[in-house]
Amino acid sequence: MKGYVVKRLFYMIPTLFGASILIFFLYSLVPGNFIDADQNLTAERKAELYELHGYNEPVVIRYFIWLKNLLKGDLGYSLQFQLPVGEVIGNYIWSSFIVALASLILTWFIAILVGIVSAIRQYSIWDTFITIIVFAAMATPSFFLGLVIIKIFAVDLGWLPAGGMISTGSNFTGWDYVKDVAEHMILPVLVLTMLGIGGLTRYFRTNMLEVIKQDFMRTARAKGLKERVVIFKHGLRNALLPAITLFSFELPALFGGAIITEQIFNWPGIGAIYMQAFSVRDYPLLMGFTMFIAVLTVASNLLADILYGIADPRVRVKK
Amino acid sequence: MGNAVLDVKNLLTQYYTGDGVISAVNDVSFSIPKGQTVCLVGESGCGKSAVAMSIMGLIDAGSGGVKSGEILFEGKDLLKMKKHELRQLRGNDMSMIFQEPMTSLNPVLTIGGQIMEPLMEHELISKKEAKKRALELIELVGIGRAEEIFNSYPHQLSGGMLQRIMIAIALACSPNLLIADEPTTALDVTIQAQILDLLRSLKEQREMSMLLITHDLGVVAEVADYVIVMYAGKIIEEGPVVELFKNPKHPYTKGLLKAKPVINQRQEELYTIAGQVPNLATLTPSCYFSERCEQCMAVCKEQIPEIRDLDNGQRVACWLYEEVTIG
Amino acid sequence: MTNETPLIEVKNLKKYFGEKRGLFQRNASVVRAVDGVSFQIQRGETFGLVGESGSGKSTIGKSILRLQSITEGEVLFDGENLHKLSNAEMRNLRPKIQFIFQDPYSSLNPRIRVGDAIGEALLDHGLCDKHEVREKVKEVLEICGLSEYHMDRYPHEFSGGQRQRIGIARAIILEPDFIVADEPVSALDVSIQAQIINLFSKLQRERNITFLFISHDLSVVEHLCSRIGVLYLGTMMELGSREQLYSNPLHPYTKALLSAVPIPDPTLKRERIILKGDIPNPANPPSGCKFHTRCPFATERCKAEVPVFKEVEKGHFVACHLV
Amino acid sequence: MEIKQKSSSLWRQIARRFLQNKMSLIGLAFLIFIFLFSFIGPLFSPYVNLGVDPTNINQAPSAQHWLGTDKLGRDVLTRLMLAGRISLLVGLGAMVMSVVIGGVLGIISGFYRGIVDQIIMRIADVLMTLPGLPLLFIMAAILSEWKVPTEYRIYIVMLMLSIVGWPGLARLVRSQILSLSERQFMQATEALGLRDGRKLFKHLLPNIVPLLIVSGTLSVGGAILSESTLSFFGLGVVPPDASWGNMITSANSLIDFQKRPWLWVPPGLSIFLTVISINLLGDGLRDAIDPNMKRR
Amino acid sequence: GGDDSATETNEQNVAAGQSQSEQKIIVKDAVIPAENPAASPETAIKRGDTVVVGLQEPGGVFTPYFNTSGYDGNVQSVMFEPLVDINEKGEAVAGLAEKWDIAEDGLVYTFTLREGLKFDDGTPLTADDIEFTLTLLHDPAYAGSTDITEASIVGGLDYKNGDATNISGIKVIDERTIEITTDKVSARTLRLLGGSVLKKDYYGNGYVKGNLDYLTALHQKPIGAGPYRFVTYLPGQEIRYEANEHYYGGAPKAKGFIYKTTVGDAQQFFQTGELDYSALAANQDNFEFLQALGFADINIYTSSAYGYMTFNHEKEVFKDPKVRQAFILGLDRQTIISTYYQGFAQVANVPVSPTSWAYTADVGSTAYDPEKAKALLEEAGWTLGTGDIREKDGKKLTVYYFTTAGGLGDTLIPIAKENYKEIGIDLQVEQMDFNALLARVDKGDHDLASFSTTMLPDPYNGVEGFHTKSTNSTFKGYGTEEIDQLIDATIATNDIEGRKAAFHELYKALEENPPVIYMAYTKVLSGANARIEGFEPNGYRGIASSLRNLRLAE
Ligand SMILES: Nc1ncnc2c1ncn2[C@@H]1O[C@H](COP(=O)(O)OP(=O)(O)OP(=O)(O)O)[C@@H](O)[C@H]1O
Ligand SMILES: Nc1ncnc2c1ncn2[C@@H]1O[C@H](COP(=O)(O)OP(=O)(O)OP(=O)(O)O)[C@@H](O)[C@H]1O
Ligand SMILES: [Mg+2]
Ligand SMILES: [Mg+2]
Repeated sequence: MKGYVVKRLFYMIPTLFGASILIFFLYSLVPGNFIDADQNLTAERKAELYELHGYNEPVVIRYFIWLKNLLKGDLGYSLQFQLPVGEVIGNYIWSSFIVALASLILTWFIAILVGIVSAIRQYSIWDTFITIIVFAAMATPSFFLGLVIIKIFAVDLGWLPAGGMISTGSNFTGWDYVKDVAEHMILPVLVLTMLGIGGLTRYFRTNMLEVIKQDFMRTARAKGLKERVVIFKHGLRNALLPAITLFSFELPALFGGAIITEQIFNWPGIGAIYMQAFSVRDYPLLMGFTMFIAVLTVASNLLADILYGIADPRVRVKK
Repeated sequence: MGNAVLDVKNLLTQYYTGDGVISAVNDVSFSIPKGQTVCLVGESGCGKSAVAMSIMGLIDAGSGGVKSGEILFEGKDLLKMKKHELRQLRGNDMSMIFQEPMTSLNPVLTIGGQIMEPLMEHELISKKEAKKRALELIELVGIGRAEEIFNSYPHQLSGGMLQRIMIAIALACSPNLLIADEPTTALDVTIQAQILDLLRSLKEQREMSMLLITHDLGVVAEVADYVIVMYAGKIIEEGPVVELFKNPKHPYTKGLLKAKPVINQRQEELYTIAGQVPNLATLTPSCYFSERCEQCMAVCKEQIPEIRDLDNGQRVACWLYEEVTIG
Repeated sequence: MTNETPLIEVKNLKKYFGEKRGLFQRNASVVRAVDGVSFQIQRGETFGLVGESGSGKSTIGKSILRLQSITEGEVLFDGENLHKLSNAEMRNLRPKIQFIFQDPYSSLNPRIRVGDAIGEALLDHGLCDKHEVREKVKEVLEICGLSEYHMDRYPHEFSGGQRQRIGIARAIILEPDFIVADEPVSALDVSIQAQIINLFSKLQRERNITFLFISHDLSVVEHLCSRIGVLYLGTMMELGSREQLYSNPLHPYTKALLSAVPIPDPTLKRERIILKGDIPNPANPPSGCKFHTRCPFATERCKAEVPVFKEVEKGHFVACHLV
Repeated sequence: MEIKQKSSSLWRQIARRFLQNKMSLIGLAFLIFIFLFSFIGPLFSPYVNLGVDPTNINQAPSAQHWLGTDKLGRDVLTRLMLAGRISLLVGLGAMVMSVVIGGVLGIISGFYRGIVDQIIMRIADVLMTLPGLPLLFIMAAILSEWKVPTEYRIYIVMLMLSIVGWPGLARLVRSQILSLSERQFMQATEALGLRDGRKLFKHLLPNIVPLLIVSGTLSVGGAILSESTLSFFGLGVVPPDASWGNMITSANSLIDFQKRPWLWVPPGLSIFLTVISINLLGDGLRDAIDPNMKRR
Repeated sequence: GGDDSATETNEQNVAAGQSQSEQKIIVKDAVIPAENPAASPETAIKRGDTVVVGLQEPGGVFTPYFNTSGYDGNVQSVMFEPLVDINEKGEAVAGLAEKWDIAEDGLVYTFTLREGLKFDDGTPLTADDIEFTLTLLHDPAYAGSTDITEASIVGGLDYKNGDATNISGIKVIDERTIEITTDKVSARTLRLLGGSVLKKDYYGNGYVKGNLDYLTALHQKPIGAGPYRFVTYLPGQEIRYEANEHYYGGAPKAKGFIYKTTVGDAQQFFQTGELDYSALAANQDNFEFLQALGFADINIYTSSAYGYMTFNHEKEVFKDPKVRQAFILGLDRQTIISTYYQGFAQVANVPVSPTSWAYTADVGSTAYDPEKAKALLEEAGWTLGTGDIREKDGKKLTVYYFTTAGGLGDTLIPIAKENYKEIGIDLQVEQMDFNALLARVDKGDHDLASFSTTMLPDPYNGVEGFHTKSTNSTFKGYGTEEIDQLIDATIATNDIEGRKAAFHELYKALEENPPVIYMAYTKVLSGANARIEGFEPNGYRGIASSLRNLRLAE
């Protein structure tokens, strides 16, 4: 096991190396760049700036410079923000994270419950109802869902703020601050949850449908366990195995930001910033952030494999 | 029988198959007196497990269910019971050992956890206490290195070990009624003897009643008080063990006893009952054994024989004996 | 014993379980499921393997057929080391060597109808035409006491005994040369059991099939097997012909086993040798003779010294200090 | 014999079970309807070749325009039908592609393990490190630079959607396969010496079909919608062609939401009903192949 | 005097709403006071004298001349006032500089600062600060987007490229006076010189020629001399300011000012009172929306930018002005514009907005004349071929049109396709994001491409790209010596009347030899919560010039 983990950690190196190549060269293929984006620049000025930013070097050389800096832990310098990329990411990522985390918890909680209930009551009214809701949410583009939610809860009912992270101009501290942020979080979290819940619910439902027919569920019932325990301990434990993989997809997403939702709710998150960086071609920021997510992705895939080996005793990690 | 722990009356249990509905248990009635062991024997696929499952109320509604009849456990009809009442009985007052231990244990939970569950559920004891009891139980069913077994997963154990784990789980809460569906098939004879001794002592000390399903006539002879022989979903013969073994009435029962190889009496060819079990989905009103019966008569192919009492406490459903009594 | 090469030769087979798994179970102990077992099976004979539950019988069976990797030792099939064959070679050999699983239910794919499950290997090895398969499957099913209408059902729709017969049907339909039958009749009522046993005998007679027959039912073993090995805690304790073993058991464990066989006669009560003492731990087996903790005749020597597996008469081996 | 032969065919058995399921028949019927609606429907519309009509913009549904007109005075019903062609092809195409690619790679990777697994999974890792949207963005931008004709581009986009989509499903499938491979019935297939192909497709595949169905159904909706996201960045369907996604997207203000429901309700409903009928169909299929399902 | 025209426009709007088929109606610039100021949401009222305005997320570089994002420019404009400001007609007016003189020869500029000017930290603002600012912009390490060399200050290049330790053309006369000598007459110089002023002993503290890295530490700690002082920046959320009591005009009455980050549509925030001011996409829907709110002071004004579709002049097809003219005449711009903007834009005829002093309605046509277009194409040798597409020398008249997604394009594309098809042109459309568009136009992949200018402080900015010397790749291949001369003439003097004439002459020449298809002059629709008075946005400076007047309504 330990050997396996070490080996996999070792494999991360070529994987990330491959990712860095792919990321760098893909971005370098994107038409447009930061300097050209400023239409007011004169050609001389552009030429000067090209020189200043090192854009005149061949791509390969630039890649190695970038890689060298990466290895030193330096993600680069954002053209747009005139700050180190790490700092820019740090400025926005945590607000993305709290929303993502809240909606992750909510999504999983609801999806598990709903998935299970609709599996054990397959084809009941409840199951049908849930199915319809799930697919309705799924058939709605996120921006549209966001607009509708804002319209209902912020504009018409006026219950909650329409966007932002804190009340404009407020100087809350301590609990008041937490409360204020929490209030602003509700709608984006709601939207993210609604968007995420559909798929997950379906997965849990199928997994559960597979599991409840198994003999060991019968044994659990024969022990006189409460139905709740039968379902949640015996059923869910097995149904959750495939979910480990699903869960590993969430980890990078926690830090990835939600582009459209953040834009609609004016949430100061990395997703919106990422999009903005894209629109001005702030490549150092784009690449740095993508690389950061790449590391998370690879790490969480590794984690998923390890966890899977632990959670399913039948799957031994083979050498 | 006033002191019957279990009283099954006219049980009809059906399964849905691709060919249609089959009556796996067809109008079966019997009872188990307190402290007695009733053995259920019969052809493979004749509905023994179905009887057990019906009593436990564990047939998945999607694949079939009890259609009619009564199952009185300590006087109360299990079929009319509320879910939570039944639940409190299961694993506690009555428990079951399943036939296939491999698939009956949860693959992702440890053995120990699975043994502890009924203890914590019904005896309301602490986790620590439950663990102690679980370790005892593992020892009790004859597996060494209890501590290690406690922490292992089902796939790490041999078939016989799993079967004993199933036994341990069923015995955990000292049930009044134990339904054991072929509990010793995977056990070597010494351990089998040990387990049977254990069951016998429970029966004697705590007046535990037992419904034992087995095909091992040796086991039947050793532990049963009363034997029921089933064929194609119906009871064809029953009676106290001594009588039945000494003087089997039904041709099928006779065949069974003949077919058993016995040590030190080796023959080149074992006796078999010729023919096949009829398709349960396409039964006609007849004696279901008639096709294979060496003493088949015309009436056997036209009418279902009723089960009736013989004077020595035996009961049999066979036209041979109808005639005798009529005549 | 003849001079020709035995069909199966197992040499010093070892299979240890419990390579460290789980991040936190660092020091999980190693279970020596099979600990240096050697025996031979001649062509056309039925070799019986009996022994305590958990003593490694299934493990030996699976190891012989390379359904598991082994820790040490050799398994020769017709002189060829099975564990050294390439995957393709092994696959070609498979139809000739079959396994009947102890646990039939879990060895059947829940989503494959049993008719297909039984017939597929025929198709896959090109042993049969597509349209003939159904006929053949039907035939085999009937031999095993099942009928054609069972073909289109799924495994969960069967009773325990029926599933066991499906497992048997699946193995014999390939007409193999060698079958490892791991408790093939344990869940069968006696009449069907008799049918199956007769079937095995017939197959052996007519097609000279070789069996490794693992069972607890000593009466069945006596009936079917010409030579028998007695296993205890991963080690062979006694090995001999049927007559030698049943009429002249030498090892105390064998004796205990034989005395424990239940007799189908409720009026008869018999003296049994009761095995007492601590049940040993295969991860940490007792020193000396592995059986000494439960042996009624154990001496100091048994605790200290591992008995050699010696031939006491022709073809009768035993590992016991007392003989 | 006739009858027996019939009942013996696995496919017939599945088909029979499937046909017994009313809900999935409804799903199937709706899908057929929506296909006819999209591919044949426009033939019956008087507005197919009519272009922009500035005198008629944003009209509410009426006798002439059953679903009203859009911001350029075009008939919404006709556009809905034409949009359906693209959205359905994109949705179903992406589903088939992603399920096939993801499923096959996942199965292979989980089954063969070792080096094959390592290679496939590391590729998956690398692909997964590229966040979907920008990757598509980049690739689409490149496509445009390569002057791929606009009308084909959407199908290439579809292809890209599934290229981006496979690692997720592949990992899911793989983990299921890993678990299944440890089950005894797979050991049994080994004992029988079955060919890998049979092990993979006859034994493992049926056990992951439910997963594939869920993932497939989800990906239809996902693809139809993300197609509109691509259009949002100008990489999907190019005006005046329409897709359901971009029909909704073009009604992207609160005012349209409130005042002009005919702009977004029809495409929204179309996506919804398509996705849900595919799901019903999938459920029916799942149940039909599920040996445990025997509702009468 | 906005009030009179307001009622008038109001009626116009109603009319526009009623008959959309009547296409020529164009909404006039107007200020329409709120009908029901009391309807203002509580959120807004509770905020008291703090004003909140929406802004896209800035880049966080708040030092003038160093920002890369236009939004940073907005952030700066609150706390930095330029020496020379622009009014709503695009004319130069006094900012920090009370007045300026341009010598007869047009080469020497003398700026006189207002009396008692102070930075917002209370320290005096002097001519030294201006000198420092201009010097800094000449620094070889300066990487911002301002190209000060266009001002041609004497000695500037020596400083930038040579060893000079100062710029000889800049002379501080006294605390309030600075004299700058240039070596080229240009009407643009005034704006280049008259920008924001950086405080020397803050931004220049530690300055060594050739190294500006130290400045990054100051980007988020600006010190300016505008009406508001920077307080704090919460990335992604807001930028807070407070009234600057050192401001020469006195601290604004509204004590607090906040730029709140909003992305895209900000309607909902304005509606819920979270914003006090918001500019919306100008169209009838949004106008009605603002009106319905009741509490919005609506301001409609015309942007100084104009939209256009450029030709790829390097392509053989467009070498012939007749073809270009045909493309213009063959496109029903009026329908496109009125369908999309619903009266909130007008078809452009010259490369300058009607708000500018340089605008003229007499030049250029907005007509749609497909017949004439056909004739012109025939004349140019493009004759109808198979499939109703014109051909010349076996080449089909298929043109690739690049545009960004969304916005006007969605309306333009279908109509343009139809229009061009009618005159025998096959229009192929490709959408892409703006940056990709720029890059590909730069490469010359396009035939036609849509653009809009940024705000044009000077009409020269609207035509400079047409110059053959211009390196703006959008117009690569365009231009003649004659047009170059005409363009040069527009900045050859500082006299407005003279320049006007020069522009009109240029515009005429451009009509004959069109560089682009002018599309539209768009309006900006803005709403201000009636609780705040003083917002007077214009097409040149947005709200920046009016910030000093913000106050709570009584
Ligand atoms: N889930 C099911 N669906 C359909 N038929 C079933 C199902 N379970 C069992 N059967 C059928 O019901 C009959 C009775 O099965 P049961 O398991 O009770 O047999 P049994 O007497 O226990 O046999 P065995 O000794 O082999 O275990 C058999 O013919 C079997 O095929
Ligand atoms: N996968 C495994 N991991 C760890 N231990 C195992 C595993 N499989 C078997 N064992 C251990 O190996 C020993 C032998 O098991 P095996 O299944 O061979 O016994 P057996 O002789 O077939 O017993 P039975 O008669 O009960 O089937 C047991 O102690 C068991 O716990
Ligand atoms: Mg059974
Ligand atoms: Mg075994």
